[in-house]
Amino acid sequence: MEEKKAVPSFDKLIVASSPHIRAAETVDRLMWQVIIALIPAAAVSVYFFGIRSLVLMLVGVASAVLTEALVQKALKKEITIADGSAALTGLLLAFNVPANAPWWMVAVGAAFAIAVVKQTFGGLGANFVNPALAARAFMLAAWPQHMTGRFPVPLDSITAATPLAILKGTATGTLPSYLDLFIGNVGGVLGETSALALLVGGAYLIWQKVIDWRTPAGFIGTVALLTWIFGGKGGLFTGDPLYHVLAGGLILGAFFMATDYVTSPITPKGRLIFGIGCGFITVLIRLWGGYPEGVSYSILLMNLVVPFLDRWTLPRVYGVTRARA
Amino acid sequence: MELRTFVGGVHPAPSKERTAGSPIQAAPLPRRVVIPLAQGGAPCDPLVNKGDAVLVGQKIGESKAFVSAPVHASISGKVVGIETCLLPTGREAPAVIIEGDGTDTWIDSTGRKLEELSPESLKALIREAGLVGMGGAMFPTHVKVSPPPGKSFDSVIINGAECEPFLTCDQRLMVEEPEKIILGLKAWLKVTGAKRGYIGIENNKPEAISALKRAAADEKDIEVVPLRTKYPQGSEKQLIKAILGREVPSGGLPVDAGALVQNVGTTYALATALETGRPLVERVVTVTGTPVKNPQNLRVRIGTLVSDLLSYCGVEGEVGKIISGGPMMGIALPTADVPVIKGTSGILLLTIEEATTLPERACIRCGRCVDACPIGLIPTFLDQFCRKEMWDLAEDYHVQDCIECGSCAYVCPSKRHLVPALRLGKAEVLARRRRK
Amino acid sequence: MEYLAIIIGGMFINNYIFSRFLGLCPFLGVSKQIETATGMGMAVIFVMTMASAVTWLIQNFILVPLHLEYMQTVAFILVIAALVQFVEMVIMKVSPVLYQALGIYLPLITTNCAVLGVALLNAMEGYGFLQAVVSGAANALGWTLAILLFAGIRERWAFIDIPPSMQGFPIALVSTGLMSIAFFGFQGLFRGILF
Amino acid sequence: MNMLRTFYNGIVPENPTLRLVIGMCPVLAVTTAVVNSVWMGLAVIFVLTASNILISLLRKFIPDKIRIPCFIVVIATFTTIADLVLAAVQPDVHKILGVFVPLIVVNCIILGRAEAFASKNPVHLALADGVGMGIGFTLAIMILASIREILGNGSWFGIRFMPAGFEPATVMILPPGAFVSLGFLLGTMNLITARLAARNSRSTERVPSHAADAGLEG
Repeated sequence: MEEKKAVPSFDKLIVASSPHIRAAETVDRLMWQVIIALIPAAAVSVYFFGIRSLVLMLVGVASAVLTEALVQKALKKEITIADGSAALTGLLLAFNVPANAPWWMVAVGAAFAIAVVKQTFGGLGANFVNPALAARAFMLAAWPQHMTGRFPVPLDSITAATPLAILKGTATGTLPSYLDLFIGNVGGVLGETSALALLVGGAYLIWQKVIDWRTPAGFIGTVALLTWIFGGKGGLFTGDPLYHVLAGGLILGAFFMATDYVTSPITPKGRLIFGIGCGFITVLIRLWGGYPEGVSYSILLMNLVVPFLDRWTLPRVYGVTRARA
Repeated sequence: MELRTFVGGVHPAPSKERTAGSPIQAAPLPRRVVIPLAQGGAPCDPLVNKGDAVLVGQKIGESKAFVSAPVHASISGKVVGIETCLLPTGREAPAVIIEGDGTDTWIDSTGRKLEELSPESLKALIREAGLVGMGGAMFPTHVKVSPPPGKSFDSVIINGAECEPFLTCDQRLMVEEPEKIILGLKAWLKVTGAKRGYIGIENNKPEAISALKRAAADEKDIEVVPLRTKYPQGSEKQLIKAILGREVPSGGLPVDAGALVQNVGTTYALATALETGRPLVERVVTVTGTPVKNPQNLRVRIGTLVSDLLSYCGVEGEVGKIISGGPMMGIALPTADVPVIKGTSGILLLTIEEATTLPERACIRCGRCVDACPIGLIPTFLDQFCRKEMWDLAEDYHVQDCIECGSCAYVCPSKRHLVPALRLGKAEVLARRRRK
Repeated sequence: MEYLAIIIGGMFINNYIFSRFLGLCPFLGVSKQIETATGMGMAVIFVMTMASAVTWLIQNFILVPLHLEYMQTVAFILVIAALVQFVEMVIMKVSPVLYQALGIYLPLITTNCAVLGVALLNAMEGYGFLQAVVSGAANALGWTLAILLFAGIRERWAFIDIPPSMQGFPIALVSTGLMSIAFFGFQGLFRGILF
Repeated sequence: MNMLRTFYNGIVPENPTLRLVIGMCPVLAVTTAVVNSVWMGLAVIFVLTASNILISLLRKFIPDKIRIPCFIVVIATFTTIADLVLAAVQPDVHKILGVFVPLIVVNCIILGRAEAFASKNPVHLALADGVGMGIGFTLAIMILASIREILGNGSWFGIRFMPAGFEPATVMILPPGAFVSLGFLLGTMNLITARLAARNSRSTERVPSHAADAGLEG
């Protein structure tokens, strides 16, 4: 070989295991993607319910982020509020309260979600139930007067029963039209009313491959099927599946809550079954349960089954023919 | 038509554009080579002593063990020592060090016609030529083509997938030497008695596909199979699944699926040995990466130091990693003072920024590793089990079937170091099985 | 329909763990692995069903006719203790493997307050024989469901970074609390139809 | 080993509820209001002390092989007495406590003390142990009941004292509130113990008995 040229510096060589290249995806990016996908629904909520809605969202996010920072500081852990996961929990929690909810309740709920449901178990990735939903159920049991009954009506200062409560017969009122349900011109909690805005966000997440389509498809499909079969007053197959899909928190839950990575199955088949299970329990509660809406409880209950779904839906291993233990 | 492929896998950026179009050039003859005596199977005993004069192609190391391939001098000159050296695999082994005389004098050799050779003499020729798997594994080829009793090959697959990003050495060989690849494949068919030959090539290498299709136009037993571009398409198990639709049983060998998979470089080396009678003393190496000034595919004598290659190609700026092989499964070298060996398909340099990884975070159970695993494992569970040394659970979840392809770690948004954990668990489980 | 009400009520709505606080000690103690939890669940189903039947007979054929209702607690606990002894012997004979797995937990069923609890509650509700047996089985199934779900969740604890002071009982209780919040979803189920 | 020390042992060092973490069912079930917890505590103190005394007295006469059934008969007898007395004196509380009064018979604290202490020690110590453990239990459930009643009902011993703006969190007197607040109460105990241990590390090192893991507790 020819005379050696100036040998470049090789004194900073990193010796690490393969693979030596990594995809650009990070936890932070994923979380912020979900927050971005929630912006249309948040905007619609502010439009329909006014500045009050924005205040509650900010309170939820601030409380969640602050709680995360304080707990991590107290536990002498690295403070990871920049990853967006606490902010996402706070936002989703605010989406689950009506516009006339007191701000302190949202603050306490967000703190509960982060401190009790998430950080007690070790932080991101360790909790077994969805923090926002567990906190919602906590608020519902703690202050039912603020979480049920008559909710503010969009662009108005009066309150009314939610469509699902009317549908169930536990409250009286006129059912809004499909169009109003679709664009969100109905009473309800902040984030759930506009099916359109939520579908835009959900489609964005599926397009960006942030969430698996199986969970929402299984969830919404099961609700549609079962409410069509059992939801009608005039016998089997007289239900109104479209109304059941558009009303209540189904679309919010199916796209943004049931798809929470940490608390849903890790296998594709498991996620489909998870969605179907959520749909089944939702219909059970909506038609025969003690509440007009069952989406959040259905997801919480299915969260408990996740370890088993993971076990039972292991993919087939290449070259292995016998069933796995 | 739907392109054939396998389940799972990932799509890293191919990053091949800097060398894909550059024809193979001969690297300058090295003045000094370091030829490790262990390059495939059991280590060889040296056949030369310090001070001996050697010619190119002269056998300098051999072992009595069946699972071992001989090594040959890659330059002519004088043996100046037999010393322990560091291999690109990270292990240390004794090596014959030769100072070149600059004359490049070869041993006498004559080519053979494939038709004249019986399968047995072909197998002997393969062994004498020192052929090993040149994709990186370096398993002695004469062993690989000898099926265990009661088993046989019905198909031979040439692995032209070259799914590792950056590497283009196989691609260039297929484009430039398609006839020799076909000759090599016919030799594989003859030595194994297999009926069908396939050449699997990812469809992002249309030049290679058309070149080989042309060369194989008259061969009715040989089929060129375009494959979907997806990593790790070039893994033996995934290639067999994609082309033959069969699976290698867990814990088994490709022969259990009736298939022999051969690397393009090995096939080319076999054709060379047939035509010229010369053993394996050089190979094509892709030298590339952002810090490399003139990235190219080089025909390199075995034993050439990586530092010499890098001086030849030129390096700019600070280097963060020197990788022997591709970025997905290659090995990061602690120094550039290691020789190119028979399994070195590429030398990839990364800048400090490229080589610096984000800190590891807790698993968020996103399931991307599950979707990516071409074997159907749950890498993140295995990662947890192996880190907690729960070997029974790791075995129940089939850690021993991991092919260490790195797809899981590539996609992980938490940047978890899945491969070392799984590699450890795999070694532990296999060791425990042997003890039983 | 009344049996369906007992079953759904016992398994989901008034689950012994999540809303009645019965049988917590084995719930917390034997839930480290799904396999042992399954064994314990089976044992509890068997014992609670048997105990419901036997204590109903004692209550209605001995205590009530003899006006010895105040002896209920004493009589029930002795019967249950004897029954558990018997079950232990049977399991030892039939499945040494299961016996190995449950080990010292079997005798504990005596002091599992879910067993005595179901006997006392059956008597309090004034159930008939079949109702009592169904109630015993349904509540035991609900208890088993709870411990299985808990065991599944618990297996993940080996891999997560729980703050030191929360490890052990504290995290177990917080988890159970969150599970019971989820089980609120069953409240009011089939009201007006079954109940 | 004197009476005072035995008595104190049950209240702090080996508090059955907060340190040994045994007999959890009534702890969670009856702590919806402080009043209920006090009556439950009194019932347990009575049964525990009385059975401790009787078992200590009879310890030389009870055959070893059938000692557990004998203990159970003794405990069941006193439990029945407590049940009947409470029903007569406080019928409302008796109704709220419900099945948990007769269930004292299977409470591990009682049987555990009978087996571990009363059957091996003289009467005066058994008495001190019974009262100490009973008060330890009562104090523990009163603490828990106080947390739950104040947060869940805004009152203490039924007296509403929180400011008018405070809206009680009903969930605290429901089952989830019981589990979560006891979990955090135990966690706080662990934290305090660990802090104290760190401070007195050169003297005695006392490891919290339940810090390691949730093991077998009857």
